[in-house]
Amino acid sequence: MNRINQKLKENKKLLSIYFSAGFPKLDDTVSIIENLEKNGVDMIEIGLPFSDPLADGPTIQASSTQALKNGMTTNVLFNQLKDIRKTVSIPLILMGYFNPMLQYGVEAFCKKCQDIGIDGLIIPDLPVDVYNEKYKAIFEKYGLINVFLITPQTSVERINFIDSISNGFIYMVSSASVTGSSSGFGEAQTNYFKRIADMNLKNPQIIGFGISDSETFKQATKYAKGAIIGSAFIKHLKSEGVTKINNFTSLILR
Amino acid sequence: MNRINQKLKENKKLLSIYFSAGFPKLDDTVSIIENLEKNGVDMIEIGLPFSDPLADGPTIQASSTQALKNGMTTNVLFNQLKDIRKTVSIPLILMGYFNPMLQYGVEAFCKKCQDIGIDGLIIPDLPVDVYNEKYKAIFEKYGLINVFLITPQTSVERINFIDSISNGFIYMVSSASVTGSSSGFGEAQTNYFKRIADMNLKNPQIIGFGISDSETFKQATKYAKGAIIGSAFIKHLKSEGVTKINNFTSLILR
Amino acid sequence: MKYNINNKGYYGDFGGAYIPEMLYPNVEELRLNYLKVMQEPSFKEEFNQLLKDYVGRPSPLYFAKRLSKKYNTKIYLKREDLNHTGAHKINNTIGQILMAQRLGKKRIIAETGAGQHGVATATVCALMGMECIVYMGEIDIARQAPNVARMKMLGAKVVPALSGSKTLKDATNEAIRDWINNPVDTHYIIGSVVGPHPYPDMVARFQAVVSEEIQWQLQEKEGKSTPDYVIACVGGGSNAAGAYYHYLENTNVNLIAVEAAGKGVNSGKSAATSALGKEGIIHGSKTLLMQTNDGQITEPYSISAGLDYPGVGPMHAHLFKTGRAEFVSVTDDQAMTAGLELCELEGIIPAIESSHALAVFGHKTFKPDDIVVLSLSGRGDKDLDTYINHFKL
Amino acid sequence: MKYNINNKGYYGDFGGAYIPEMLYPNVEELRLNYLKVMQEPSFKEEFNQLLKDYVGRPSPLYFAKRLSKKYNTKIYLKREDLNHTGAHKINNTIGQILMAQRLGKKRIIAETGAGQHGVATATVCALMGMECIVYMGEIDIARQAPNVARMKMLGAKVVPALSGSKTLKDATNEAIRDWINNPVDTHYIIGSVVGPHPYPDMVARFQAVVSEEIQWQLQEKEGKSTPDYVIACVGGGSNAAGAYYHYLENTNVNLIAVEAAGKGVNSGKSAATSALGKEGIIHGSKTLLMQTNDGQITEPYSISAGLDYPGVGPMHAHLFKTGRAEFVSVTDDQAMTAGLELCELEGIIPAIESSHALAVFGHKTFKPDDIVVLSLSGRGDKDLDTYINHFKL
Ligand SMILES: Cc1ncc(COP(=O)(O)O)c(C=O)c1O
Ligand SMILES: Cc1ncc(COP(=O)(O)O)c(C=O)c1O
Repeated sequence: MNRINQKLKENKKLLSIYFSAGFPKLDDTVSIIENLEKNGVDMIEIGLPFSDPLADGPTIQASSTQALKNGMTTNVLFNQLKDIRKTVSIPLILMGYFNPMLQYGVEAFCKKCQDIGIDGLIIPDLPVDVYNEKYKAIFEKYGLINVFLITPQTSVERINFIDSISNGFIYMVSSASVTGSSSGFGEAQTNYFKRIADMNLKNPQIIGFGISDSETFKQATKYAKGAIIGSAFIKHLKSEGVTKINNFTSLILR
Repeated sequence: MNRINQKLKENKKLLSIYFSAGFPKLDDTVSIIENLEKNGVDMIEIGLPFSDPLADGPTIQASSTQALKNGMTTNVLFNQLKDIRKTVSIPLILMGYFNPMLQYGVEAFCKKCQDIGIDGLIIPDLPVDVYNEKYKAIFEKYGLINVFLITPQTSVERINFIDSISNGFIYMVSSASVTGSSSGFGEAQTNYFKRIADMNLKNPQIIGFGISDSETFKQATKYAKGAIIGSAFIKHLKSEGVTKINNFTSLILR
Repeated sequence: MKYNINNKGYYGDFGGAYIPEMLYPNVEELRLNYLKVMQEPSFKEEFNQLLKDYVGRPSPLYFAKRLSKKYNTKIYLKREDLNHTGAHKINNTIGQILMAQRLGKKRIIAETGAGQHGVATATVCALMGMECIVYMGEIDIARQAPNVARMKMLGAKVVPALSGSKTLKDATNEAIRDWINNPVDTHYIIGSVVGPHPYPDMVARFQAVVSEEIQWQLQEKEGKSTPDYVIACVGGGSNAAGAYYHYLENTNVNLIAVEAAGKGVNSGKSAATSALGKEGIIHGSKTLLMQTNDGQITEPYSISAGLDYPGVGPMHAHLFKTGRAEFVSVTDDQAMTAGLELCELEGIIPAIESSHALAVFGHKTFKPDDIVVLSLSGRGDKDLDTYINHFKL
Repeated sequence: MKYNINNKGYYGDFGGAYIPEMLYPNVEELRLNYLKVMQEPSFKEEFNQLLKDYVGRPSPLYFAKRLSKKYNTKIYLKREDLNHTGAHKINNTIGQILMAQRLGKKRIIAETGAGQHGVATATVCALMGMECIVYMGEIDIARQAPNVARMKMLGAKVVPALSGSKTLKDATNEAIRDWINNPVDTHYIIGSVVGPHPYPDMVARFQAVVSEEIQWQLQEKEGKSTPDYVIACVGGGSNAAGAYYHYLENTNVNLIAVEAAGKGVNSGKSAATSALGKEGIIHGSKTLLMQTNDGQITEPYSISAGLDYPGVGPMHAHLFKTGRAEFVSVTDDQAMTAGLELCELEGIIPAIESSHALAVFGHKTFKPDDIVVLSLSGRGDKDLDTYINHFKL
């Protein structure tokens, strides 16, 4: 069973962390992952940096740009991760834009992920229908879970459809917004969280965008299986460096 | 008999000098006139300065502008000249653009000229036909000779017409050009001088534009009754002042 | 023909050709030929073809919905701003370059204020492969820099006029001086309905295409070819002459002429000729002009280079004296505000000249079903710096 | 329909909607409605009326006599430079603003490179009284200053894009981010035939008026509605799409697409997508783009802000791959020289984008009786400084 599905079965709220691979330093990737696991994080999204990350806010953009300047490429990342399963056992998800995967070759990319021990992919700009028609078979062949996003504007029919073709979790965007933009959740968002929770989807939901501290983490996980923190963690990495990850996670999980 | 006609009867080539009234100093007018007569000049064109002297070259323009700045107006000029006939007996011609005369009132202007003892007018932008229809009677009533211009481009018919309505001399523009622009006469110009001389007009011709020294004066007066110097004299006034007019005239008349 | 020119070249008391003899042959050649040439079928054909394919005529008659709503009347904008080079000036330069060719001229000179006429002249000279010299006041060179750049691109030589107020009047003086010095192969393309006869009439006839189009465009849109009002700014008066032309003798059509009041009609910094001017001679024509008691021409002022002129054409002097047109003065500030309003309501950036015409809506009330045609004589691209500085945008 | 879009939103292999879920509702709403809305009589009527009275269409098809003589062929210029705001871009923004109104949107965003699309968007927003935000690369803000001033005059907010190459690509990223953040009341007016389906098709249809007019204009002038060649520059590809549209399936008409080679195709400073690009995804569309082996989008370069884009629209990717269109690359220098030549021969200052298309005449020989239509996509007023500096005029 895929590590993601296993993790989702655990009877706890899940903390998932996103970071851009190759930031702050090119070779920080593995140590960040190991540190995150060590400090109680349940799942990790490893961002494959892209030159034109149009669904990302300024913090993630800047970290991607820095990572690319540092020399990050798809090959470099795969190389850094080649022994990751010797030390890390939590689910690892690669998150990135579709073009670099396309250039690598989608099948080659998926195969490589399987070889390394990647459990799933999040590709914001790969549309559900294209995936369904052209790539689903390949992803499944290599045991990869593809994670889809929903937003407050996603229609009920579409949520149901996405639920039907998902086999891991649904990435629930807290508000229709690029990452890192809101602070704290208002009534509109909690209503939306409730609305989705009440749909009793077959896939659990993990909420992302706008989770930055223990309070927003608690608010989100009141309704969902877990939550993903991205920008807030990258800001921490930027100011505190790789060695003090426990300072960050302990604040969230206290 | 008008002083101009009298002068034209003299058996000599005539030197006529133009200057802008009120330049270099506002009150130089009378002394310039007196000095010119004293130094053998035959006839004087007193320029009434105009703000937009479109038939004049840079030197005369600049002197007009300065004269206006100095405070020259039609009334000021008439005032300066009121006793001129007590000291000066050569023909005096007022030369100016039509608008200031129009504002003064053409008849009032002419009357004033007569009172002072002005003998004629040169108004470059008063067209022959308008003069003929509207103003001829007035000019004649006050005993003023109106002087018309011809240029190398003026047709034979028009020259004949101008000759027929003139009763003093014809102002023969050496080349179709604003004042002060050429230096020395070429073949085209001497051919033109000859051509006009051969027409045997009833009015004598006096050549203006481009006369600057004894050589050009001689060239011009070989074919015509006289010549007019403007820009060159104003340049002299500007650099040498009012008191050394003899230095200028002696160079021309030597 | 009460308001149009008579066969002696006068509009009532105004007009004529008060020119030095040096200009006589050229002006006379033009006077004798202009009507004949304009009536030649080959001239008409070439003129109309270029207006259509090169200039982009007909220029639209645009019903300005939001502006009309704001002022509770029916406002149509005659879009001369959409012409090639961005103003009505090109109608005239196309006509005159064809005229110059037929008269065998090889060299073209022009004066310009806003630079629109200079650009329009440089343009037709490039089109016909003729030499082009444009005189422009030093102050206007500075405040209409984009147009200076355009003239250079088009291969024209721009010569600064350094005398007097260093604006349009002085550029005109310089152009006339050039013509005097080059009497044989040069044609002077005057940019407005000013100068000696036959210029005012010739330019008005070339610009008359404007009201010719308004007639059929209004017929299409309103079922009648005559508006209640025609509004136009007046520098020399050519866009107004074009917009009025076919309505001159129809006194049911009210004509409104807008002059630049600068910092205020009585501020001493103004170019409101009808309010301040007297009869006199300027640039070869008997007309109204701003002058001292002594007959010296006054230095005008307007924020708009194209209206910064101390005279008006003789047609306009006549329209003023007879009361056929209503003359309105608009200050710099009023014009700028009206210009910005057009940007915001209609998405059209007008030339500051045209903004003066637009300011009439702030002055005068029209009836809800009045049909008001306004000559939008040019676009404001040349004026961006002036607008931006004025409003500190 | 070999060369037009299929019912899945693809031109051959290219197109589609590779967008994050956050954009799905807006894009899907548009996809479901755009054809229906465009076919509504009231939409058509309003669109056509505005194109005629506000934009000034039809734009002339001008036979360029002196240019034709120089290159010994028959050259017609399609004069999009004469449109209101000075380029073809307004055809599309008029269409999209009417679309946005019908979809109940209140707020408009746009990206711009040369600023022409930004100005065209600001213009229609002013016309309709809607809020307008334009994203523009910091470098483009500097090199297209007149257009920035115009947008301000028109009341738009210009937001600088500071990331990446600070040009059109990055402005597009920022606009998409804004749309993601404002999913309900905002319409994104994309300025070219790029972006997710249905944008490329919708924009092409709004621009198709260009070749629709060319057809009847050529019929009038040449007695046949098809030219031998249509030449257009390609940034995203909208002016080309418009000029090709009605000829796409008629292979007797040769299509020539001109890309910016910058300092040379292989200089590392270029925007010649077809020569350097590979298939991939940019701004929501599968197409050709300049990228590293790794799939990172390359920072393009061109002296022309409007062509300084690392991709082309999916239609053009398809025209390239199928060989339906011939793709030519033109360097900065070649374009600038061709632009100045048009000034000098025809009195028309072209946008530097359009100058790229004009440079084809220096590359390729046409037969004396070939009919060559060139899309003169815009005027060069925005580029005066660049020209003047380049030629040290
Ligand atoms: C746009 C525009 N409108 C009006 C004028 C004023 O000239 P006229 O009164 O001859 O129309 C100018 C002169 O340059 C101009 O450029
Ligand atoms: C005048 C002009 N032409 C061409 C272009 C390139 O765009 P497209 O390829 O979409 O026509 C631009 C873009 O700004 C432009 O302003």
